[in-house]
Amino acid sequence: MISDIALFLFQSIVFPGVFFIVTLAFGSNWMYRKIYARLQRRVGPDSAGKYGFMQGFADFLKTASKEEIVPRSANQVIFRVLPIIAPVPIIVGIFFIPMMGLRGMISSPGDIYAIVFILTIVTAIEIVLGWSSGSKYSLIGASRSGMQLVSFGIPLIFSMLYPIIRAGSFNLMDIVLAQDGTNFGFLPRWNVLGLGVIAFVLFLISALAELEKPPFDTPEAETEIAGGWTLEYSGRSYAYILLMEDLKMVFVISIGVVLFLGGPLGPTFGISGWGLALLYFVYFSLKYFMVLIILTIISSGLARLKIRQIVFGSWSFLTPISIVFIILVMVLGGV
Amino acid sequence: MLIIELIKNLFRRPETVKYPYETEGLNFPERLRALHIIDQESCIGCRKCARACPAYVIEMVPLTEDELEARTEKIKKKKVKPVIDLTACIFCGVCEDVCPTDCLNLTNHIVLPSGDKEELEVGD
Amino acid sequence: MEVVEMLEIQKDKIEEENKLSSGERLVVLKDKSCRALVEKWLGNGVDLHLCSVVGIDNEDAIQVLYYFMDRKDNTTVAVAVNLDHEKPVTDTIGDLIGSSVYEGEATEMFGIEFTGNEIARVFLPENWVGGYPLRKSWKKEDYFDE
Amino acid sequence: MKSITNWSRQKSLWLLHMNTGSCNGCDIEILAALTARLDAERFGVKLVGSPRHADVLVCTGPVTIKMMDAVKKTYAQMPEPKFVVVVGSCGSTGGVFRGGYNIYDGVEKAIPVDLYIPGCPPKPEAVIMGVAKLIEKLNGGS
Amino acid sequence: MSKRDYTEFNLGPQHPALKEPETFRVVVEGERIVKAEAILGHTHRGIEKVAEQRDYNKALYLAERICGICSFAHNANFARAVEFVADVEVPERAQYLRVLVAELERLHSHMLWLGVLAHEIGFDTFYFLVWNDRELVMDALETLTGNRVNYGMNDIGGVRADLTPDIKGLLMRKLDELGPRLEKIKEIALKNKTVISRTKGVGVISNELARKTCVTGPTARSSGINWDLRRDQPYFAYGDLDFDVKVSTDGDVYSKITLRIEELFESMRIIQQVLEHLPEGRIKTDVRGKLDGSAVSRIEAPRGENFHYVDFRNSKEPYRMKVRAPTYANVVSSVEVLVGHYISDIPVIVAANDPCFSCTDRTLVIDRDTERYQILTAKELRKLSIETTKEEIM
Repeated sequence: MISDIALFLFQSIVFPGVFFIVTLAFGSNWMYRKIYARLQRRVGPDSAGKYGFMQGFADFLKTASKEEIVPRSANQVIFRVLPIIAPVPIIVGIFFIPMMGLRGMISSPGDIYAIVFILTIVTAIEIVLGWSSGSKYSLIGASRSGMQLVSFGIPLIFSMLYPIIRAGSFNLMDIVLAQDGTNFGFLPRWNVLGLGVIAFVLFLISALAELEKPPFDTPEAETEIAGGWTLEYSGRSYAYILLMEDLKMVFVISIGVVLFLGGPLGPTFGISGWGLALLYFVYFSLKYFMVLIILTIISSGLARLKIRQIVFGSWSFLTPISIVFIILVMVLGGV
Repeated sequence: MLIIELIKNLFRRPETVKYPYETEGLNFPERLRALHIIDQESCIGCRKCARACPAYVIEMVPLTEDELEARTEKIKKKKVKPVIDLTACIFCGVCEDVCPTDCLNLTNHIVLPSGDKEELEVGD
Repeated sequence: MEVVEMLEIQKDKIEEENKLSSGERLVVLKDKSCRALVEKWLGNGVDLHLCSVVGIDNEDAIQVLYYFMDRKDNTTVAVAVNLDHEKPVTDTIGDLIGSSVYEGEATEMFGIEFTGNEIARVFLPENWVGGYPLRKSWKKEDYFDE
Repeated sequence: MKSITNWSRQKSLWLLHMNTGSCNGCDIEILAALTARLDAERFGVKLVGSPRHADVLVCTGPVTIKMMDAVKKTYAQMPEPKFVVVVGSCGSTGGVFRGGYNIYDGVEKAIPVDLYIPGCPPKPEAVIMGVAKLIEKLNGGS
Repeated sequence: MSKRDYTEFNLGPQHPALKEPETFRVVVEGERIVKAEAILGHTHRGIEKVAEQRDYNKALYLAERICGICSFAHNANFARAVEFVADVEVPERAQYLRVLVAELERLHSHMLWLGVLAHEIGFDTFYFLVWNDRELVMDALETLTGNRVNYGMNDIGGVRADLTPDIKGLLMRKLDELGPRLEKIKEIALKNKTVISRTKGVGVISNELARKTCVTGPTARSSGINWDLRRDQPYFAYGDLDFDVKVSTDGDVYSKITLRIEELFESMRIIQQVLEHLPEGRIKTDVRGKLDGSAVSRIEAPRGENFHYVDFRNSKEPYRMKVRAPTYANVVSSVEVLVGHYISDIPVIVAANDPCFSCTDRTLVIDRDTERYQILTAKELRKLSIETTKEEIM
């Protein structure tokens, strides 16, 4: 009993809990910036820690140690409190992701419901954060954030439907297990290999929009609205917002890995126990970084779209495509 | 295509030069107009540079007692010496052009930043 | 019709004619406005381009120098009007050709009033009290303590 | 704890670039210091858009009287600890425009300055040296 | 539509999209711009007044610092105006060298503009790639003139630095390297779908508006005005050189990108010709003493026509110096086309003209209280009763 509690505490706080997740978030931030720089023939951050690996941590710590300014025009309570709790839903969401084994830290028959709910809640938090700072730029940023949520909600959810239909379950473990084994003896039965590639592309586009990375960085567009909804935050609040954005990246990419790339699955070589967990984690991170690199290349190769173009494009292309696709999949009976 | 270019870039060596740790590949040409050197030994104190300076940053400072004593035969009549305020200098090189004894020169060493204006003076 | 030809026809309105050192004709009008001339030019379909409006404080008079170019036959001409030093007033040509901001600048720098042009400030603030700074008699001490 | 905070400050300098009436020369050289050739991001330097996020205010230009208020306002909006770096001669003393009555002869008349980067304009290498110097200054304890 | 649908806000004077302090006050309904106005004058340094107290040799360096991007254009233009007054013959070699530096400057300015535009539309990768290639031009300029930005190349009556064989070789090498890179830039900029979607049909300046507001340079050429001072009123050595002037009739931002990229290749051609046909001889004629007379000089700066008027009255100091920078002519048109576009388009349209406000704002300003600014266009805007911004953030 005691040891169970101890294990749970260890899991939730140290590994693969909050501490680890935050490290992963900072690592992803560093990785993103490094790849982004590399694509532009630059070196990228390399002074904080080995190869600049601690860059995300340094940014967080520095921002957190700064003075916090609350503008007079802001909604005092929300402005102070909400940023601090903003990262919490995403951390909870990441607990659902099976990284080390086939089962996440939290697992329920309706994992996907929770994940979609958390994705929506995060955007809602952004909108409230932007609105409560009481600046016009923030307000525009928040409204753009909302518009993106509305536009990309359907493609995102519909792209997630494909793995669900294939697995016949809303549970992430079932979805992962449905991707086990190989076709033709060598091709893994991941969702991305096959018809699911359409769903994967839809998911990547929606994921970029959710992450607010270019070309969908309109809510924070620096050259237009000077930082959007994050504009007024400083000090500790802004540090938490930075953390939230990094965590969001971990979360969204992890979902992609689990739903389309078979999560932690891979050749096991007959290893079991802790070794297997480690191996699973290695596979998971390899896939994770692959998706991260793909996302970075896409986002660095495109110019920022206008919010009108985003909404228009989403409703007239992505949404119909996703609907047709899902109907097709249902008719074919979850190929 | 940009995507191909980007993927190529991913595996290319970055073009970054890790200045100040390395300087290979950076351009510091001979003609670069940066830090001044004043050879006070051969300066005759003619004030030409001060008069020609478009930004009025060259101040002719009277020599101190010691410096007056230390004058050599060549600069016997010298009473003032140029002092350049680098914080206002526009590095146009006019002073170098007008100097009759070639004692004032602009080198290609960049002027190091400083938090102290006193440090950014040449000639003292 | 060419700009130059038009000038020849209107010879009676020209007070004196000089040349700038750079070779352009400098025409000083008898009138206190060049609006009629510009209207005539534009009415005859001249492809007119206004390069700039220069205000000059000539101690005894304020001169406004318009620098025109005809794109079609590549001629340039400077037209000047001499205005009263105390109360310089002339007509705007801003509605004919895009000179409003240049005129606005001349207004704030020299105090030239362009009738019909509402732009009175381009660079200086609206509550400016420092006089007309590009006039020769302008001294900083008259307006500011520092 | 204090040393970790100090370390993080050295490794993550976020700049807010502000043109206070300069000729653009210094501004493009600051941007050039961020591009591939020298890549100031190596030091964790990043250009940010909002004064609330910035650590360092990079000023260029002699502070025209119209910009005076904007400079002070921007500086006031930055959270502590904050630093001011002046790039170029105009910002340091007024440079070639010095004595002009329409300018304030340098940023120091408006806000306290921590570092001068002389040059007209300074080479991007000098801007990088300025960053290095600022990091050194932070290292010395603040 | 009730009044509360409107929001008014200021872009600038400190705004990440504008590297220079200038304010654009826009009124939006949702994200659509209803009214727009530019508030100029944040970078007035009083150069015209200051120049009246400096002799022409010193004012030359003042003119150079009107703008850091087109510094050579201002500097050479002032020198040319003074040379007219002094009535001196500038040696042919100096004329060619001036063309060389002017075209190198055009290369760097257009590439800078491309990068900045890419940054405005959130395409940072392209911005970094272009600016990386731009460093080649900067190296060439630095080696030739001794400085990266304010070259200090001109003197009244000639140029200060000669082209040695060493430097010529280096220039050749850099240009050879630049050629293929420009091709790559062209392909990326003109074929990227997102760039097209952000720039095509945006900010169309019609031919009528362009003629009415007297726009110049690439802005005019993109609106169908076939005018280039280099060809039509040749100065320096442009009369001897062979180059094309590109014209487009679309008037939108995309056509300006196309036009400027074409001009990059033309500049490369001109530079090659100059390097091949550079005549021997002196590089400077001395100008001394007092001058008398007035002159206008106009040259084609990267952004458009650059106008300098100087007036000497038996003195070394100019009695009156007037500068009309190209942006001053172009800014009115770009503000006028803002209406009807969206907030996201503001940086694109404003940047499309390659605005250089430090050129524009060179004249004098003294401002005791910055709370109120003068309105440039659309005076009826004031009638709109809009809640004023509580705290001007940016």
